Amino acid sequence: MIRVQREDFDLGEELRALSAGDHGIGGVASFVGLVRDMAGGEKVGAMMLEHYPGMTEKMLGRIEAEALERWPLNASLIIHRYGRLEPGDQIVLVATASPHREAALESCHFLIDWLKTKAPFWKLEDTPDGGQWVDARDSDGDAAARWIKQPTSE
Amino acid sequence: MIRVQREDFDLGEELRALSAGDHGIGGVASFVGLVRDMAGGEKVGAMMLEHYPGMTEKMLGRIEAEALERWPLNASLIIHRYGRLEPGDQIVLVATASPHREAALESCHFLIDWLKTKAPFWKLEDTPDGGQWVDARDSDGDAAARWIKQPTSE
Amino acid sequence: MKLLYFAWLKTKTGVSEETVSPPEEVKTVADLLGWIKQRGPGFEDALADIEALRVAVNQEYAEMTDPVSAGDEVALFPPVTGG
Amino acid sequence: MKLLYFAWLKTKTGVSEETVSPPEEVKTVADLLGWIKQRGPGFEDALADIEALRVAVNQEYAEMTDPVSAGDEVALFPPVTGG
Repeated sequence: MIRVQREDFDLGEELRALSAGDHGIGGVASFVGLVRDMAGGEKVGAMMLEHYPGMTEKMLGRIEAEALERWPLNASLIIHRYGRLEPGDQIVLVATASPHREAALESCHFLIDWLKTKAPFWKLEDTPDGGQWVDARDSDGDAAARWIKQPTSE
Repeated sequence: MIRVQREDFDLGEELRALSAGDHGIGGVASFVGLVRDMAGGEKVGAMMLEHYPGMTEKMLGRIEAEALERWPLNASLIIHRYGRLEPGDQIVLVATASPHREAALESCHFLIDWLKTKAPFWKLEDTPDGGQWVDARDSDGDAAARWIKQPTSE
Repeated sequence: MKLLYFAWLKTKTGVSEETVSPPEEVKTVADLLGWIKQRGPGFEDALADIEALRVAVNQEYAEMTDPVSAGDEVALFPPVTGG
Repeated sequence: MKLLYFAWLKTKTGVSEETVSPPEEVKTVADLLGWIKQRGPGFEDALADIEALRVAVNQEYAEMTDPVSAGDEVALFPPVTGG
């Protein structure tokens, strides 16, 4: 399931709902991204998270479908917020449930790495020097590239 | 922090407490292990989780210390239950908080892999054929082995 | 054709959304960017470094050589920074 | 010396904890296992496959060649299956 929303979410409730009633699930892996008060050594106040309505949902849906195809998952969830966020606020949640520990952990890692380079979101941070658009980081591209499937010699 | 307990835990509350008040945290990764109702193709009822009081705490403390040494973590948590557990019950929680996404995700993965092969717990499953001690899996040893540090040529 | 601008592209162009009718010679993404660029100093500034841009046609990431046509929704934005 | 047995080692020996005084010749983990094994059929059965056992001395994983002495707490158990 994917959700793009302005409102905050209840982490415990979301994770509970993900595995509720399915006793075939052996593990639930999750990652929550939070707004940090520091960026590149500079103090950050709030930030504005802009997105591309329509394309965001399309890309998140595709990222999730890719994970469901690659790993044996009983359930998965991506929640991404937009709008004004303060330090300490939750930005994003990715969570996966699987019979198998490794599948849950790997697919969770995949989802957040993949999302970072594909989902159309942009961060405008309040800094002492005014609003600063956050630059994409090469390390995010590298992290996502790890998950590119190598062609197999079939 | 490590805790070995018979009682259940509130996942949302534990994760919230892990990052509360620290706005330097950019990500919280977690893994929750649940009791499955299937094992090796056989229907499982409840299970009894036995442990070695004293050594368990010692090993979990050491596993956590190893993660704190290897990754830049603001906080970490391991909760492991023992006693009688039913399908769907939470067995274990590992969670890590870091300024950096990769550090949180990797250290969380490390903690559960490492714990699986080092923490002195044993599972006795109720099956239609009576109580069955669960065998250790080679795949757990392989998963843990990935995290053994290679000697560096210093 | 509908054009959308996000993040600093919106700031520099001063436009978030507009409906345009480029001339017939505009057949690809590269053609379209060239055409937008000559529409004024704000556009020229925003599109100065094509390498720093990402383009989506009908909400799909597109290459410079991909075709564009009258009914398309084309979005211009910097590399994404969500998560 | 305190001995602890866990999981199916406890089931097979019928003992979870005992205090023993092995003879002086018992100087290593291997010596100790050999001594325990000859104490009766339950012990012999439980310790039949030494490869399937793990041993902790004073709550630290130990090798066959590690020393054991009078005041030690020695635990015998199968490979762990927590998590």
